[in-house]
Amino acid sequence: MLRYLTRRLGQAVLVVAGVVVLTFVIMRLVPGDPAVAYAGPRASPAELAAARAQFGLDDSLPVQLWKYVRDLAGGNWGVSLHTRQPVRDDLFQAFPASLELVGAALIIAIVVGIPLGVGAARFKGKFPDLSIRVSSMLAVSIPVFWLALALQTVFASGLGWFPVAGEYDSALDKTSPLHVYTNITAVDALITGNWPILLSALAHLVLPALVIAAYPAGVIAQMTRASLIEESARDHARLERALGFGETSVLTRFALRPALNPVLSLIALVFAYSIVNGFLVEAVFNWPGLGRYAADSIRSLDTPSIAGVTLLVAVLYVVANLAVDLIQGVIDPRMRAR
Amino acid sequence: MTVSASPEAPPVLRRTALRHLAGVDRLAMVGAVLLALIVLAALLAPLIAPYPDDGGSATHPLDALLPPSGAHWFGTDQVGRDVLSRVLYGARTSLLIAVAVLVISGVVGVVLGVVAGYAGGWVRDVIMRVTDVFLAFPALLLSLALAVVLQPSVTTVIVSIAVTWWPWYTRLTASVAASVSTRGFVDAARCLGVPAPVIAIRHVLPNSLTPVLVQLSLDGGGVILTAAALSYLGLGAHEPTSEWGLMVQQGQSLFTTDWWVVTFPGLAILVTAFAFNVLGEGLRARLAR
Amino acid sequence: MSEPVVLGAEAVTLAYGSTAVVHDVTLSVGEGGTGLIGESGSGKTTLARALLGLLRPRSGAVRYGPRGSDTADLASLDRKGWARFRGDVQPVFQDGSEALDPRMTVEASIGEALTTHHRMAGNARRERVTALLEDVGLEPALASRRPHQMSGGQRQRVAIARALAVEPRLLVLDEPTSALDVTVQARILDLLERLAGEHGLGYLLITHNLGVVDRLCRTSHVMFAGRVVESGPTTELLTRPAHPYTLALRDAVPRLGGEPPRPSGRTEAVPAETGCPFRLRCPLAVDACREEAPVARDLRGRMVACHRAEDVLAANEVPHAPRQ
Amino acid sequence: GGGKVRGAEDSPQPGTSLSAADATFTYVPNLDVVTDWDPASSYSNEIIAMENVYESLTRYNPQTKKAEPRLATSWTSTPDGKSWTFTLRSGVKFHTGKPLDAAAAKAAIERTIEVNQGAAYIWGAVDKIEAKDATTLVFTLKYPTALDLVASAGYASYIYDTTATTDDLNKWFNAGHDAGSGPYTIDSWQKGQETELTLKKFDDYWGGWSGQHYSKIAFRVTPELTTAWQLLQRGEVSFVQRLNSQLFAQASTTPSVQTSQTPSFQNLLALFNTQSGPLKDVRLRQAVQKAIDYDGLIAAIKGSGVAASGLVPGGLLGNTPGMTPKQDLPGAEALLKEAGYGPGGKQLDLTMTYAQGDSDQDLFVTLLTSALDKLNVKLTAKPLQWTTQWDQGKSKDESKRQDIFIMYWYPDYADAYSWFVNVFHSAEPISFNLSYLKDDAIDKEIDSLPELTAIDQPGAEKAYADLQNKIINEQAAVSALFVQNYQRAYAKSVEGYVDNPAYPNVVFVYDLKPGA
Amino acid sequence: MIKIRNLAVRIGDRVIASVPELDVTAGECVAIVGESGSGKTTTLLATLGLVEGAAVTGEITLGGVDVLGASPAELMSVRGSRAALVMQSPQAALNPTMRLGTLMRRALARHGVKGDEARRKAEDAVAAVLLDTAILRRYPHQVSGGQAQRFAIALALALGAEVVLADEPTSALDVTVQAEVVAVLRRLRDERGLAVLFVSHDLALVSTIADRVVVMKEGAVVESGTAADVFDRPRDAYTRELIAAVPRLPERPAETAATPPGEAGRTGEEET
Ligand SMILES: Nc1ncnc2c1ncn2[C@@H]1O[C@H](COP(=O)(O)OP(=O)(O)OP(=O)(O)O)[C@@H](O)[C@H]1O
Ligand SMILES: Nc1ncnc2c1ncn2[C@@H]1O[C@H](COP(=O)(O)OP(=O)(O)OP(=O)(O)O)[C@@H](O)[C@H]1O
Ligand SMILES: [Mg+2]
Ligand SMILES: [Mg+2]
Repeated sequence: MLRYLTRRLGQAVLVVAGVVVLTFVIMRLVPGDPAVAYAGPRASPAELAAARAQFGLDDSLPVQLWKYVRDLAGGNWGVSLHTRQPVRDDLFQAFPASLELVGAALIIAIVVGIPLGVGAARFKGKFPDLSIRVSSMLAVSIPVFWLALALQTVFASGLGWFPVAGEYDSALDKTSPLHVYTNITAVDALITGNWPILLSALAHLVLPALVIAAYPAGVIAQMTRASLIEESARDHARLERALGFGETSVLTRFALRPALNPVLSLIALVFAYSIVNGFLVEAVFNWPGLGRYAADSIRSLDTPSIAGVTLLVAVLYVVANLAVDLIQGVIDPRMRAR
Repeated sequence: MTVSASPEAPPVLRRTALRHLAGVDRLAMVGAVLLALIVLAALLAPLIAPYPDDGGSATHPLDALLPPSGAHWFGTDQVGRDVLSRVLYGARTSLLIAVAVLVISGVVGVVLGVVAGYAGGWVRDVIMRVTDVFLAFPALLLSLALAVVLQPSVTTVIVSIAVTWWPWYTRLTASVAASVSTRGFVDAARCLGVPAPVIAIRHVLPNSLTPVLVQLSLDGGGVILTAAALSYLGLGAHEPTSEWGLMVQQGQSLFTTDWWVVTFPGLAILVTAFAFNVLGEGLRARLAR
Repeated sequence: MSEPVVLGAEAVTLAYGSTAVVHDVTLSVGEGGTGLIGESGSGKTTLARALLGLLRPRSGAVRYGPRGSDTADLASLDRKGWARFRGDVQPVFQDGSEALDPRMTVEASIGEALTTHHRMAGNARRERVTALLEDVGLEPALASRRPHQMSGGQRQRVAIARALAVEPRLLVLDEPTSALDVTVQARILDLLERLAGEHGLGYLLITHNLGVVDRLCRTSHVMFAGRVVESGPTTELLTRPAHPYTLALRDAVPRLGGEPPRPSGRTEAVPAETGCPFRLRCPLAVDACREEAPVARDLRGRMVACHRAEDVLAANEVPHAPRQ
Repeated sequence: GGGKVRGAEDSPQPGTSLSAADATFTYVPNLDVVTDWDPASSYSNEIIAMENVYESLTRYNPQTKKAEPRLATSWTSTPDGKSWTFTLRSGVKFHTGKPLDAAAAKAAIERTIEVNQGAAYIWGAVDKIEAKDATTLVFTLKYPTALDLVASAGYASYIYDTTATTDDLNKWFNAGHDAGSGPYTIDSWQKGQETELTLKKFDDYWGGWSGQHYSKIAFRVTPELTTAWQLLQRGEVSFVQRLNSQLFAQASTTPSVQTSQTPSFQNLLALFNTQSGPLKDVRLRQAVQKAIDYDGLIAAIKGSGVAASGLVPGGLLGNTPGMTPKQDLPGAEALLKEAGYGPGGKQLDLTMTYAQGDSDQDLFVTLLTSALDKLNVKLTAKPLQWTTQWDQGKSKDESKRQDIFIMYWYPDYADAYSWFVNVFHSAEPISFNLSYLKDDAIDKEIDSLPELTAIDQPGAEKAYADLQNKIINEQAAVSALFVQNYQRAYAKSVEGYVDNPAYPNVVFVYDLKPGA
Repeated sequence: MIKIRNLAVRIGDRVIASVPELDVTAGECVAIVGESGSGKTTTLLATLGLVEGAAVTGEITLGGVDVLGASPAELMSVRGSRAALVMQSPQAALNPTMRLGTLMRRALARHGVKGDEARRKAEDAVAAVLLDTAILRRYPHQVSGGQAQRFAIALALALGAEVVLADEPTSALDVTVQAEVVAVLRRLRDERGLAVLFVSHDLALVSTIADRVVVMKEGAVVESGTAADVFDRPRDAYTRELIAAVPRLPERPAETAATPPGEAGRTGEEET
């Protein structure tokens, strides 16, 4: 297990290094002179030169890359051109909200997707299976931005069940101020026992989280189903049936655990994917996350910010994968033996 | 003295993904039929679109935002174009993008994958690590970054999605090719003295293709969604090209007032992606058997 | 026929990744059949792959050449050398459906060998394919079939025909019949025996079926946990084993109408890491077996790696082996 | 305990409820509010907050078309228009607690002039400022100008406490501090948050808080128009800056919502690159001008704008009737043919930049690309954030500049001069003259405008007409596409709202009454 | 224990297994032999009511329960408690994510045995197949094939099964390990009267341990009878072919005199 882990860790580090290089390359491709953008339209030549020096644009490319890597490692992710704040601070500011949204979405997706997958596998070929397959495939096929508009129109402004937009009711800041630890509103409200804000945050979370959850719930259900069907056709499932266990027991108490492995890998994948999918949804729901920051960065050709967002999500992907490897080790003893 | 053939041939992988159609389930058939209809609609768009010019550069601002009616089944958009015609023409763009992305990334991915899988050793390690790096960028993210660098256009969409798409096929092909490479017939070919590149092309490649073909059909929906998302963000197709994502983006603020402008292109994306997904899933299930 | 050739392993150690699965094995294949037996996973296939030049030894060498001194290390062969080697040594693998490209017709599969080695094409090639198929007892009509359209026995015959197409001098047969039904097995073995005789081929026959080696091989090697533990004339080996593993193997094989096989000892143990790898299973193990790995030594016409080989031999002279 | 508390530091204790007097006015902008907090250089969207935090000497009244008292209670000028004396309101305090007197006002304006960014050019005529006494401020001008109008400008006209800090004032401002005298002061500012900014009442405001006023203003950034509309409909917000015409139509029939539509001083310009790229050829510029479907555009934007006649919107001196352009595709085709392009000729490739997220501009892009497509002209239109679009336009590398630049223009104070001096007067480096027009004769005529306006109105009128003919017809440097109508929607409970087009998008919240 | 009459398993119109008559009584060891695909496994699974995707007709009685007529609940209670299954590939037949003890505990609980009694039964059963109880704390990948097979038998014992249905229980094992598993089965048969119905294609093995033999070919029974009858007086041509194909070994010295090198195997040459 330890060796396996160190090897995976080594690979992860390599991938992150590659991600950094690739990000750097893309950044250099972006048209427009970041120094001009930063120094402002009326900058004097001297100010411009200073900006150029600050961005290290005078060095050769390898030197720039080296400095870039060094700065990243030192926690300096550059200064955003459009917010004029350090990119790292911007990301710290925006990321928790995105994490909150995607975290909630993934929880929904898992809580919904896995049981649906189990149900479909249980009734393979019958009506419940067919309807679950069709609906999960619809969930996977629906464009999120469109779903966001539809749900918002129907459930927020139409039926009025949920708030239209926002992260929580900011009027509550005055009546029950929130102490911030993690910057994730719902979590902070929960750990400080701030019920009004927690309720408000959860109510605001429902719709956007549902929208983002659609895709992962669909793929998780599909994968769970396929994996379970495969697992339940294995020899051990036959033995379990021969021991007198019913079909449902075989699926849920025996086959599910070994079947979860591919589902877990999938969750790591859809995690990063959902963050980016969230970019499309955050605008509709006014969610103050990475999505808006990324959109603004892209529309203002803000290279340091684009690089920062790209890097953050890519690193998250790598981390999520590592985490899944660990969980898989816990769930499946064969992994530990590797 | 001959040994008689066994009563039934063992279930081995057949030649192409298409052959799998014979055995896929009804749901997948629905997908195949839907997809065929969409392809047909795309091909025949100039003939079946009620206002073919509206699929291109015609505008009729005075007829803007007419609700669905006999004359305009799907209503008209902000500049008075027939939404049905644009949806039909949009199928061309979307399918063009899907096919181009899948072909480009499929070819690149499969070639690299076969090399990695068959060569093994450090060649495989290098290719797989590079692949991992690209995989770490969710398709939309890298496409976003790239689409900023390149001018927004259909070509940009194709290039930027393909850049993020190939690693999947490399990964898949590499693992299949690696396992194919350990199979007896590859060893046998090596023992016959067949040169390595010939083995890779003649034996490993054809035997590694089926899962990739299935994955390709499964991914058609993903490409269409990503392309739509890029266009939706203003980084993809642009006027006067008919593109579903672009149509949704432009009509977005009309969702509550003139629903048809957004709803029909959105449904078109949904149905097409659904068709791809259903078909691909059916093929995959068939392959797993 | 030209001068006889030998193919041999010299102190070969083989590994997958960092784990060695074959340790320091020496054996050679020449005229007549050579048997290689041993339990599943003991490294037989791995060794065969090394002998075929498909796997590079981690240490030691695979040597090949005319009988005598001027054999060459495979690692040092140039292109021409490889071509000659490939023309001389051909494999037949365990599973015919594995050994044939599922997408190729029989004609294409056999034809590939003909094209590669004899630059045959067109009609000449087709005729040769027909002849080869007849040679292995198949109807020429099968030429247009693909593997999945044939039975296991037919496939195995096609694989043999393909090997013969090269006109090799040595065959490496890795469990050529174990995937087949017993009735088919017998026919394939007959065929191999006949062909080897007709073409004057040397072969290495890998199997875990003692009956088969006994029938087809003059000398045999017994492997356990990646090591050759005993080698010598086959009949000698099977009638009077000198290694406890060979003995256990022989005694555990059920015989038609015979006694139920007797368990020999503690069978669940995995091979030992230190000392004699067999000692955890060995009913005769003594302290020495734990402390020191036995090296192969010559004992009454065979090589055996066991501290207690003499005792095994002695015990085996009487009807029932004593147990501890 | 522990943890940072979100929101303002002086929050009431948990559990206390809001009284009716604590009414909050929630403004929904569609872009981030603040990019620059420095009142000297601020020249962007933050005006919607700034005008409630800072005050200028005068304020323009669109009804009377005159400047009205604000910090200045009265003013006089000499007949030659070159000397202006303002009498300041006494007893006014900055939010810093210091008194606002003539010396402070002089210091503020002088700093703004010195910083010379944003709209600082408005003070271009000023030669000298003197603080005669605590309430008397005298300006000496280099040439005659309507300084009362200048002082009412939306940007660069703020009077602020230049002594607010001993450190770098600009840095201090941009950390989220203010030093204004207006009715509201910064409560909390969190860039990137949904509620980016909240303002709270300034207790010592000279106007007093005796009547009914909103005590807080929250700015809730909502990029999506439909989302904004739904928020308003649900009563969660008070005022939506921008809707599209469809939503506006829906709003005007929704009982819980009020609407207001006002013709603005803001028009949409398409600026053609006269210096580099294919449009260097005047025939091609004219062809593009003729390809634009002006009537179609007006129809498509459905009431959110009216046809433009020349560069100057109605209601301003310089507006010239009879200059409304018409689409002329055959004419465009003929011009293209002449230049070797058009159907059957070479394909002409043009690039265009415009502002992200403006549905009216989207419509224009759709119409123009479609029309040009028929003429074998391929237009690549790229939506960008304003600053990015602007930076590209200003690029020193001419090859990086666009062929067509789309932007709204409105005067910094109610005077047409701004269109000409900023947009069509040659300038180095490039600022807003994004058609890159460089014509000495035009420059000279523009330079004569302020004086003419101050002393010879008919002459000014003629000069404006002549200039517009030159710039639009002869040089084909620009097409004025339409004049915007401000379409606002706000909650029924908001009382007393009047749109003031001289201050685009600004709501003077102090003037409103929170209703039921 | 097992009584089969006129069993036919069909997929479409194809009969993949048909068995006119087959009985297994307590303490008896019955073997099904035949070529690959002849329907051996199918017959075995049909006995437990575990065939999927095929139509099963006829009459099967398992421990007194009519398998084809029983409700799912009845079937589930027969499985495990009266009849147990041992499968071909030892590790694959055990859930990879579960300790052997957990599987045992759950299986016992399924049939109503819990707590101390369950632990005692588990330990007894494990001991009865000559395994250390430590094995209960292992995962399948941590045990050898022979151990896994014996554990499968222990499962049957712990549940009190009277008959074990074994599908090529030793074909994946080394002959030395096979001997071990076979010995355990034989001992349990002798000591406890356990009935065994097993599938094999190793005729030699069958000949040494089976009381009765059923020979199948292409889905049909071609011959059945006592082991002695079938091996000594095969009536069917296919059976004869099977027997002839069994490779012969040089006999052990105790049984025959040493044969000269190279000649030993030729004694049993089949007639072709
Ligand atoms: N490609 C491989 N990578 C890693 N380990 C392998 C590989 N192939 C075989 N092994 C391991 O090497 C050892 C020897 O395997 P090998 O196939 O040579 O055994 P064998 O004697 O041929 O067995 P069998 O009788 O089952 O064919 C086994 O422990 C096996 O698990
Ligand atoms: N679920 C199924 N679907 C289709 N065909 C099946 C199914 N199960 C078994 N068969 C077919 O039924 C026949 C008998 O199969 P069975 O597994 O009983 O044979 P077997 O005698 O056990 O063979 P082996 O010795 O290879 O295990 C075979 O031809 C097999 O292909
Ligand atoms: Mg092997
Ligand atoms: Mg079977």
